[in-house]
Amino acid sequence: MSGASEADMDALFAAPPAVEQERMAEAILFASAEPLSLAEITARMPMGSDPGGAITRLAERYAGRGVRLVEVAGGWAFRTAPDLGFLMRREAEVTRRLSRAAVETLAIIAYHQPVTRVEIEEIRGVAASRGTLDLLIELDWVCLGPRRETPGRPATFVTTAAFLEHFGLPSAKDLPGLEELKAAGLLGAPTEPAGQGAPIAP
Amino acid sequence: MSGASEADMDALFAAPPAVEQERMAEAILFASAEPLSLAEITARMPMGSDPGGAITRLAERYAGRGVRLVEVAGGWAFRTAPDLGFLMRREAEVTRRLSRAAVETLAIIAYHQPVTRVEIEEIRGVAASRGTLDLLIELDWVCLGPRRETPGRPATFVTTAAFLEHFGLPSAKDLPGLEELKAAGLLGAPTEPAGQGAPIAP
Amino acid sequence: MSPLETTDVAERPALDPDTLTVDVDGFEGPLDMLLAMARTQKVDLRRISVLPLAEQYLAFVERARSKRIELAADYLVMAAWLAYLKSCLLLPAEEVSDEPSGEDMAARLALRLERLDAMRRASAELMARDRLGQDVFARGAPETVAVNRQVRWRVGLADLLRAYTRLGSAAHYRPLQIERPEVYGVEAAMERLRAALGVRLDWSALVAHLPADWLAVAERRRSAVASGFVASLELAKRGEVDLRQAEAFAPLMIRPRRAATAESAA
Repeated sequence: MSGASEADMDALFAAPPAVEQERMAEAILFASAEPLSLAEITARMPMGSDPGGAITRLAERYAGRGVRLVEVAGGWAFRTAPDLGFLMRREAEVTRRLSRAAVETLAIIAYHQPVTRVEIEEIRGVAASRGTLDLLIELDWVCLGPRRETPGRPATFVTTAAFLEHFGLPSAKDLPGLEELKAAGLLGAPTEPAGQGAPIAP
Repeated sequence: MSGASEADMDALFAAPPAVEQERMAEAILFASAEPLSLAEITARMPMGSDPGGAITRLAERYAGRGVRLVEVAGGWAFRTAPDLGFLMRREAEVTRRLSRAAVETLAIIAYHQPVTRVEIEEIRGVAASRGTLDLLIELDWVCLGPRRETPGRPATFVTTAAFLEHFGLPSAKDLPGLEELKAAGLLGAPTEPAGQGAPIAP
Repeated sequence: MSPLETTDVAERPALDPDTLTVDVDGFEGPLDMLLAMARTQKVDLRRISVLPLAEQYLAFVERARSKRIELAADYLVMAAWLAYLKSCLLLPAEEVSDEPSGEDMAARLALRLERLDAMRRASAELMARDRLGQDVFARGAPETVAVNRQVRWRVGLADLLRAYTRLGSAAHYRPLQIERPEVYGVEAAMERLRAALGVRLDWSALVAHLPADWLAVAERRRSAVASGFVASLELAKRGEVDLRQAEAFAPLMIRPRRAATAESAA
């Protein structure tokens, strides 16, 4: 009697077969416009499921299709294949053209984060224009990070999840060429002892 | 001569292979916010394509999957398989923006805490709506502080630990100074100096 | 090409090394211009020769001056620094010096140019990525039926600060408090007089024993003098001090009573 009831319980909580899990992950991910983390997918699937395995199989299934499963901003999302972008572009919202200053500032924040305004100016060799950081914050690509624990405790800037999502990056560690730049010593701590290097900005 | 030129034209406008057409229809339907009629899909695909065939093959490919291609009132659309609808129901996070009144009230409490309701109204120049403070309390960003030891002993409001966590602040003392942010070009045009305009509170 | 393309490196302002005609407006500051000049050396930035670079820049500034073209201050600051660097590179290095050597400064400048160049290339690479809403697209019709609706409020520190500065007077606001005038207490004055007179025997002016920081400000002075006066009367009543005033409005003099006893005993 008690054995049968245990078997019933097992059946009740048994994870669905792998094929079914794949369908479930597919439905959950297809339904969302934003990337979903593995934890979020796990929370929505029946207990005992293996969402990691389901995602791997799904990504393989969609490889080369018009829609692909990609890892982005700390999660997974279905996205149209890049080579077909021209078909959808007519529906794309026209985005503001970013100034060179804005693009460079964004790159510096992305590669050096967390980075202070003074450090950004030091790298670019010009004073940060009013509005450049404001625009990047407005676009939700950049936000305030933790204060730097140095005299004056200056505010730092970091990139956001929306930045990763927009540029199709799984995480900030996946920025192109990050390792090479690090190896070349171009991303480390500020290289100039104060007052000894070339002038930074007026 | 004219035959060769015609062949060239044919090659130029040759429809992509069937597999490619299927990928295109897949991407177009995936990215569309509305169901698309056959005519609309045709208009988006390269000349000479056979969207009808592509859709038939797509519908077959998705049969039995977690997502299906279905014909609805307005045309064709991807839809989650009906048996997996229960998975969608938990997908439950919406992002909302706080009202201007709420953000301002929160800012005042953050910078002036502990602060009474009357003081908040004085700074904002309008009577606080009941819902605004209630919402901030419900969000657990604001709570009641010590009573002010003045006649009537009015209640004060202070920010909570959850507030610090949401805004990524180690403590309330870490709120950026206004001068500092102005210097960083973060706050746009300078505001008018205080105490020169019309009286605020009635 | 997406509609949001950024200025490509190739589109950057032209710089003719022979004529030194430079469109200053096209450059984002002196470092940017130095980088463009460094490129004309056609070598890896790692192997750049800083001395000819400094000379090229100084020649440009000289030329601009002769043509009466006004250069922004930061271009001139850079020129001054490069002139200094040049002198350090040309003069024999001092044996012992706390100053960084010309070679050190040149190496740091080269590193800065390399770093700026690296960030230029990184930003171009970033912008060339397949971007959401331009090259790749998300599901157009999300099917999320929210039942257990969890609201995530989209508000950040920047929103908070913007809101705060919108409130023009907020930064200067102080809660209304009825300010009590500052009062120097009679008790405090008595303590102070007792302590001061404990080491004296002769007559002295009462005000001389009152705290200087209270006498400095008008309102505080009034309170200190009044309390000092009341305290002196109280001490006189208790038989601890003698008071004396030569005439109306003359300074009130005070001495300890034991001085009087000593005097009469003598």
